[in-house]
Amino acid sequence: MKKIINNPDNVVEEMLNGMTASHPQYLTRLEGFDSVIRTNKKADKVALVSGGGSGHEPSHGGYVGRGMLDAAVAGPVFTSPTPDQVYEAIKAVDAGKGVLLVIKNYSGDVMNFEMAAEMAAADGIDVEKVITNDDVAVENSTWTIGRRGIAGTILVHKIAGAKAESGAVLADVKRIAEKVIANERSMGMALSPCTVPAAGKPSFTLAENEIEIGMGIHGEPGTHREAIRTADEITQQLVDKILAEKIYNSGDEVAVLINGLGATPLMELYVVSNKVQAVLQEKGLHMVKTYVGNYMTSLEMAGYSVTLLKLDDELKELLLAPADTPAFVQY
Amino acid sequence: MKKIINNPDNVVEEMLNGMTASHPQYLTRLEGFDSVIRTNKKADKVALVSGGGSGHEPSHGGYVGRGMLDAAVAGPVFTSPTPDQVYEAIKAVDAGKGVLLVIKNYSGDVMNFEMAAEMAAADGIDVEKVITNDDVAVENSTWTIGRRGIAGTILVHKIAGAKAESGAVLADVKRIAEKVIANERSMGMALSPCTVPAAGKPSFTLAENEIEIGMGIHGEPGTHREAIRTADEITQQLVDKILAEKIYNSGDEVAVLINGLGATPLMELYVVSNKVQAVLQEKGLHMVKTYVGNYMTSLEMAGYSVTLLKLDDELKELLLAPADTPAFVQY
Amino acid sequence: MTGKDAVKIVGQAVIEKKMFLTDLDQAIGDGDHGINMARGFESVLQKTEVLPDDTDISSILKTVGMGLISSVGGASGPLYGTAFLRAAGPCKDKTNIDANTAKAMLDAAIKGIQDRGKAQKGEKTMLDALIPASEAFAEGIKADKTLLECLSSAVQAAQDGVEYTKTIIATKGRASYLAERSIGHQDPGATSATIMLTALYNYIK
Amino acid sequence: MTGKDAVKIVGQAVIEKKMFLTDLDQAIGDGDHGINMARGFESVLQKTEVLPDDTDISSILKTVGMGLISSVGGASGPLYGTAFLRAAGPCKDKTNIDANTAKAMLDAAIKGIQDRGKAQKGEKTMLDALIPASEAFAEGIKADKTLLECLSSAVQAAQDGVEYTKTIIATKGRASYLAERSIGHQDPGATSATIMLTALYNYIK
Ligand SMILES: Nc1ncnc2c1ncn2[C@@H]1O[C@H](COP(=O)(O)OP(=O)(O)O)[C@@H](O)[C@H]1O
Ligand SMILES: Nc1ncnc2c1ncn2[C@@H]1O[C@H](COP(=O)(O)OP(=O)(O)O)[C@@H](O)[C@H]1O
Ligand SMILES: [Mg+2]
Ligand SMILES: [Mg+2]
Ligand SMILES: [Mg+2]
Ligand SMILES: [Mg+2]
Repeated sequence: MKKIINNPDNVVEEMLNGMTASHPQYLTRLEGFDSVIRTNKKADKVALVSGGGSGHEPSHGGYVGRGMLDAAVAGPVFTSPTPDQVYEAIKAVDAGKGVLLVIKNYSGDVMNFEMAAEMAAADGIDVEKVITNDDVAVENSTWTIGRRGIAGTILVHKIAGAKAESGAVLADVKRIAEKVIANERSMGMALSPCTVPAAGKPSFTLAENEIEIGMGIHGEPGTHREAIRTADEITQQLVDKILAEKIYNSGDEVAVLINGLGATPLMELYVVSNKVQAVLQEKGLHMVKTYVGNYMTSLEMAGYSVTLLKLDDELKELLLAPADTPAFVQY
Repeated sequence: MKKIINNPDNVVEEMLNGMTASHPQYLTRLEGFDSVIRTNKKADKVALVSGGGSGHEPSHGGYVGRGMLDAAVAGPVFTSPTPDQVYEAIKAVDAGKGVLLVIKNYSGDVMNFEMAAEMAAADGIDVEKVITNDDVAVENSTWTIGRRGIAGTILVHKIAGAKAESGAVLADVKRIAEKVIANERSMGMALSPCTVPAAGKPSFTLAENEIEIGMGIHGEPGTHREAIRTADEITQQLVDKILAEKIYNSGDEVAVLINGLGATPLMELYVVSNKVQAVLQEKGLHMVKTYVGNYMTSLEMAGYSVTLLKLDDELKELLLAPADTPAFVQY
Repeated sequence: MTGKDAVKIVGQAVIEKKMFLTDLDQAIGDGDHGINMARGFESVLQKTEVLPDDTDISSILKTVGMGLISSVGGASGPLYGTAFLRAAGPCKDKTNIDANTAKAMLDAAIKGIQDRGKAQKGEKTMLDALIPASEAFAEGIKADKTLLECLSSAVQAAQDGVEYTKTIIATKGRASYLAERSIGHQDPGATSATIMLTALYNYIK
Repeated sequence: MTGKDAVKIVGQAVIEKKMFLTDLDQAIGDGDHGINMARGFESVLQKTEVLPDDTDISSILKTVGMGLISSVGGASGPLYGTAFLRAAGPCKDKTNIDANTAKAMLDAAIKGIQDRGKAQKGEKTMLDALIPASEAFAEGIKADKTLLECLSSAVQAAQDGVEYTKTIIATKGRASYLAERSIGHQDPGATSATIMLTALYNYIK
């Protein structure tokens, strides 16, 4: 394991301190807890709280700021934070208008955040939750825990964040978040594994010509392996899987997120985006906005995911609304 | 070589198309040439043109937009673009107020951009150039070609771009750019090499416990190798080398850029930033603004550089001025 | 022989198996189960350490449960945390634990895990060690066996359960994303549950 | 034997050595020299291909120079491009090239490289092949040798020059960043220059 760290046990602590020291205008450490909260929080708005295991940076601390999150709770690498951590963050940012938890669909995240919600509710705080589950690699059948939440989570932060910033009530912010979740799907792949610092060795190994299709964001194996092919072929395969969900129709306006998993050169992400744009155009979709970059990473994993969000007027306006956070700034 | 590409020969072409297709609001391809130019260019301002070999994305196309560059010329991977490419970009964005070329100090870049400047000057276009040379890994002695230009180049784009946007004349924009160059220094390191697509194999190899100190941004070897140490120790070493330049004094205001080389998890960059902030604070410096992320990359190289820019009131105001480009947005 | 000591023995057994459990989780999960459980029990043992030696078992279990919940994270944190909290119920105000009480504690723990995680037997989780353990325990009681004998067959059943998890597809937890590819691998949580039961048995024995 | 053919032979020799030159550049540069030169000559050969067979050498050299400038990039593009453009000067309006003209062309090329790149002999660049080649050529002329004989000793001197680059520190180009670490490696540009001279010699021979 070759990493620029001091000690696997301190990596989250030092990262959080580095984030707040680097961006004091945006972020403040919640004293004594593994959360960053918005430095100049607007009073009198619904608060958005997200988080999960660390190792997905800039998720989620990078999205704390105007028009997105109010707090991000950071667990150990790839491990959901504990209920008390989430509970403290909820209490810290609730401004009396209630709190929406944005949870990625993993058993651990859901259970820990739910316990926190119960604790906060017992204090009389109005807490609602939404669970993102954009990853179509994983079937949403009744006998599994359903699709995973991956990069699409960022679009929930963006759009629900804009709604909250506009002064909407909790029920309305939740409705918008759920609308995003209902209208977005993602699919990813990996070229190489990643190494959890405390584990000290890669999560899996791939042969020189092998890629993992349906990769999640925790170094957990994907749905299957295959021989590497061209960027266009792989991308077509991912987009086809998304389009097979049949929620995108010719004439629809969509937002696209080409997400790097951490070690993918931006050059390659743009080669991918070039293909994605062509495929979607051919399907008659209108790309209102495309994001390309490392939004939801998996440490130093190489690979990418594609996320497609179908927009209506309401979602479009909120997507394009301004945001100002360390990792997501938009006029 | 495991890359998400179609064909090493087309990678720059497809990347440029991907960039413009993804960000049409910002970027337009200069028809028939390997440049992206600003989509809604403000008329009647000094134009900024930069560029160089590809593989440093988001440099430089990602910085084309309001308050930064007007055109970015993309050469083959790690190879300076040819004079005719630069010449066409100059012609395309000149608005009658002249053009400033921002060139990184490499023999190839300097020669090709200078030839282009000569061609444009012959057409009666007012062309000036500045050469960035922030990398203190390389001695600036009379018998070498001087220090290299690396991540500090972005701060030149930012600050000179803001000056140009304000309507300043060419001489003034050039003066500001040179002031940034005079007041900034960088130093980098690498954990792993990168592979130029057309070369097909890594630029060098490092043992499992080895790092390269004084790494540039082209996979060229650094100044020396040593055994890996903690993030704090490595960072201290890099910052010490920068501070040894003796241009930063207690009480100074500075901007900091912690730049990832492509495959470094943001988590690690924040661990680094945590240390950088502590070291600088101890030296009595005031961090006005810190940028952390992949600004000037070297394909999928793992590693980072630290850049320090000493600010005066003029530089500070321009640094903090708004910018709106695909890879750099600031209110 | 105190509750405090028992927890120490159990916790140390888990901590010792940190890398083994992590390796199992790398194969079909995200490679943190051992790290999570070790972090949790290190924190818990610090908390139980300072308790008086004669602290009653129910209180100790509550400390363990709360401690795990606030230090493990992931899926196993809420599950094991709830399990220990619930196990504290049946032994409340008891100074001596007989086979029936032990069985009730195990069942309360299982119920807690199911309330939180909504899993059944056969989904390749910790329940595939714990439910067979409880069933074996019940048979022991029916056959009038001692607490130690019951626990012995519970441990055996848990170990068999771990083996059984190798043969089935996961439908809960991260391993469920793997579908068929989870076959052939034993479940990390079933393994940690069995490590705990085994340690407890060895301690009492 | 036409100028067009000569360029073709020289260009093909460079293209053939693409990976070799790239490997040399990986050791002390950025690993693109062969890629750059091959891309350049592929583009140039397309341009010269369509020229009439009897195009004069000066015009062909201009086409090569412009072609390299607009397709190679990096340091070697402007340098070799300028070299070919300048070499076109002394042979202008000449139908037959004698030793003196050839020497003048070589010197014009060297002067062009120095005007652009400001390098001297001994800085571990292409000049460490070309300047010794010119010197050997001059001695050949002094000794009344034929063009072919002069070229032969020029090639030998260029090859020795490449060997010499292994022993010195680079002070121009990317390899200069390496300081002492550049010792032991031959310069890619000196190598490509020698490949071109050698191909030319073999063609004329
Ligand atoms: N719903 C569930 N019910 C019971 N046990 C579960 C459930 N989900 C996961 N587990 C158990 O948790 C273990 C994984 O724990 P751990 O790796 O610590 O958490 P995470 O999966 O969040 O990384 C699995 O091996 C499985 O035994
Ligand atoms: N100033 C210079 N004068 C002469 N030759 C030079 C100079 N700088 C570089 N070179 C030559 O260029 C070669 C490198 O060319 P190339 O790899 O194509 O360009 P780059 O260094 O831009 O990647 C070196 O091996 C050296 O021979
Ligand atoms: Mg986990
Ligand atoms: Mg080059
Ligand atoms: Mg796990
Ligand atoms: Mg080179």
